[in-house]
Amino acid sequence: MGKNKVIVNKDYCKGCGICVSVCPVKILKIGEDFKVEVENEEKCIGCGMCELYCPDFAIIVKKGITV
Amino acid sequence: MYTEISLDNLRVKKLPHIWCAGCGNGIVLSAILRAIERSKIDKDKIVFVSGIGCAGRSSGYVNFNTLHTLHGRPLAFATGIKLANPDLQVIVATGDGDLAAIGGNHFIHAAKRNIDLSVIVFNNFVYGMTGGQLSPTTPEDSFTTTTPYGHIEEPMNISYLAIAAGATYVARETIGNPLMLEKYILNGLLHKGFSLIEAVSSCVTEFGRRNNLGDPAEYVKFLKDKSIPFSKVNSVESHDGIVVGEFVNIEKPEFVTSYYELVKKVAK
Amino acid sequence: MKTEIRLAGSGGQGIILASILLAEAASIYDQKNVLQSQVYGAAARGEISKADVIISDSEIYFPEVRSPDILLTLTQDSYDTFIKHIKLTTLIIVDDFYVKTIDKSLNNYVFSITDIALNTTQKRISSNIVALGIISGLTGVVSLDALTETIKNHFKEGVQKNIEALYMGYKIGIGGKNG
Amino acid sequence: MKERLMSGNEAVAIGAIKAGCRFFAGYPITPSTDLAERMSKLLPEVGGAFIQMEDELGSIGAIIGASLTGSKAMTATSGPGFSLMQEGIGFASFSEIPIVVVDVQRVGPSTGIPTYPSQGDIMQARWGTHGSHPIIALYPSSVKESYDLIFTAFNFSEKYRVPVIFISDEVIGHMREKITVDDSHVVFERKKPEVPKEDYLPFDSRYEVPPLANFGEGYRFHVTGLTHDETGFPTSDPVKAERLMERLQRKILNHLDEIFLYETFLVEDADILIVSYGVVARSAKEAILELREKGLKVGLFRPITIWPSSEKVLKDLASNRRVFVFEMNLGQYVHEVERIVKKKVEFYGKENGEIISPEEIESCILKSL
Repeated sequence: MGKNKVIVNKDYCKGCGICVSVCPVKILKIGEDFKVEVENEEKCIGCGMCELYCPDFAIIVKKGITV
Repeated sequence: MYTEISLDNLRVKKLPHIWCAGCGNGIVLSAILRAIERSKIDKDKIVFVSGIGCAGRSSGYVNFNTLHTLHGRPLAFATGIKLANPDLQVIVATGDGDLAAIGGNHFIHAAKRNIDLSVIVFNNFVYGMTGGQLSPTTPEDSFTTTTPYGHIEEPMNISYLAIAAGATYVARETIGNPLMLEKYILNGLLHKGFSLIEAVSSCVTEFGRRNNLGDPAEYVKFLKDKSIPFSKVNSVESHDGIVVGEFVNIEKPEFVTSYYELVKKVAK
Repeated sequence: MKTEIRLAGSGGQGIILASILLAEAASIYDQKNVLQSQVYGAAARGEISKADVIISDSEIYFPEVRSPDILLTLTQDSYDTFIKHIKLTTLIIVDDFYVKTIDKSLNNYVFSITDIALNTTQKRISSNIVALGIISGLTGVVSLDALTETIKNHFKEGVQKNIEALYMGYKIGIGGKNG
Repeated sequence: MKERLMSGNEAVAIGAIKAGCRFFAGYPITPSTDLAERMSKLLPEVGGAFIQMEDELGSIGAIIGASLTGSKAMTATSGPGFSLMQEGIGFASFSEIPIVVVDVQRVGPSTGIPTYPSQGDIMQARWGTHGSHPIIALYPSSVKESYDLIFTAFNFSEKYRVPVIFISDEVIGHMREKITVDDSHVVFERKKPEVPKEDYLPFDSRYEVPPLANFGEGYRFHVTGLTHDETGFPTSDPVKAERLMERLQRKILNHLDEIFLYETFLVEDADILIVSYGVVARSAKEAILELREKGLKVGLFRPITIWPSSEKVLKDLASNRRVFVFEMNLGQYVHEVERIVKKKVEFYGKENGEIISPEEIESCILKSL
């Protein structure tokens, strides 16, 4: 079983925080640059809610990447 | 994840888009692109038509044949495209003002013809691009820049109007449930006839700010919480919230097909 | 040589059709320069109906008939209206079935157009064809052959009946000229 | 080769089909309705599409959409409908989509007199839509010319990627004359791109008239009514905006030799030049013959291409001649004539439903002597 990966494109992110609110394991936050940041990525369950709700095409979740 | 948006279908050089932070339009467009991906339609045959307003800008970001038309007229342009070349899959992205106010007549008649167009209306209750004026769907008592004392009219029910006019596929979902929204859009794309998917969206900057919905995340949650399944009320309308679901899904003769059957009969 | 013809009656009498047949006969078969025009709109639906045909050996510029050389009137109303716009020499063809009161000082040619139509085709509507025959016989502005060909070309049914009506009109037209 | 008697509107319909028109969208309005009726009969016979839209806003939109799929497309209307179509005409001008709009003029303003002629839409044809847009407007004065000129309208539209306004009037549209319907006309087909799909620029400024791909052929380009760059995407860069504007003007004005069509009638020895067009030019010809009987040397300049006008042609014709303009409005084209000839121009006009008669023209000229 690999790790899940949350890829954030900071060029697209406008820091609205919708992803933060829908993440069930609360691993996303808005950073000091007003863009989304991932904390404790290892906790990610790969549900993809952040990707689905992101209005800016700024998040892609890759599930089960083997390192 | 789920159905990943193919970057090939986005004009990535045009991103980030012009929509405000937290604008629901991006969630709707994302659902449209996932639905297109799942539909397996030939991308070169897709013509993505839009009108004027925030929703109208969506055509600039998707990598198909795209046409950004005049205010209220996307259905008229789309009608010409579909009738002139029935092989094309014509998708229309429009807003509540674009479709139901200035374009209201085209909306009624396109639905009445049951012409094979897939129409997704980004309904955010307000004119966002021009700075937050009332739209046909602005809820009663809410505040906009042209209803500073509160709105005195009842809002228009776009789905209800589509049904009355003769649309053969009508569904509504909010950005609070993007997966279902995607599913309805997919159904609409695959449906032969006039399909109308009412995507209830958010406008944080112009509507939310004046109506206690200024936080994007809370706005999404609000729409989700306000949603009432169609199966529960069996009505397109409810005073308690936003009825969501698939309202109509029927087969009826489609305009362009009928037209070319007629041509076959009379062609010399 | 230029002849201006005005056909007038009431909507439903086939005035417009008669003007088109006349124009077609004169232009396509007689090879003249021809211009046809008609009244559009509400006037064409039950009220006075009017159509003009200009037939000329040379090019026709101004498209309107002001004072016709020939005026056909199939109703009293149209008679009363259009004698206001004629010249002294205007030849007026009148159907005595509908036009009862005429100005005797004018150049009237009175025929029983509707009666002849009824006797020939048993249809009142054929009076327009009878009238065309009369115009041809009386004035020679269009040939009988040209009208015959036009009718053959134009009608799908009742060609023979219409030609009969045309010939009857032509005969009394010739008679009218001589009498 | 077949001689037929037909109306001006009918000649436009039949000519349009022969010119390759395969799409018509329209809304009934007198005196253009019979043109739509004729198209509804003819188009299905050749496999083309006819649709009666819900209004003129829809009609113009539909033909622009159809044209983007490669179809030659037309609509027909009259004053009030022409007003509604202006936003679409602006769109087609700016995004360079070939369409033909027939405007059979009737008395205005507003609903006016539906069944009577006028020439009140001359300025609307030029400036009805907002912004500095290019346009071509053609105006026949006979049934035969209606037939011939509709080919020209489609050819110019396709060649220059521009909306062509085919102006007519109630008289020309409804009167019947003999014409010969044949296949002698040259038909121009739209230039298609020859570059690889990924290199295609729908508004490539290396061309005066960039080739236009059809929707559905894999080019996936963007069309907008917003000011756009060569790629077709919106821009607010003044330099790019100016480059586009400049090319739009140039693609028409550099080709006046081909685009500017006109007729002269007895001008060689004329001391007096009448300027009139459409149905009034017919009255003028009759008046000129009468005036010449009276010993006055009068000639006619009849612009067939109403917009754009050729300064050179008109200047040359007007030099050393007195100039009279007759038109069925209260002064529209006369402003263009005055602008060009830069001297006193005498004007007579009316918009009351009557054609300006040869007698009116005669008396106007005789009185001025």
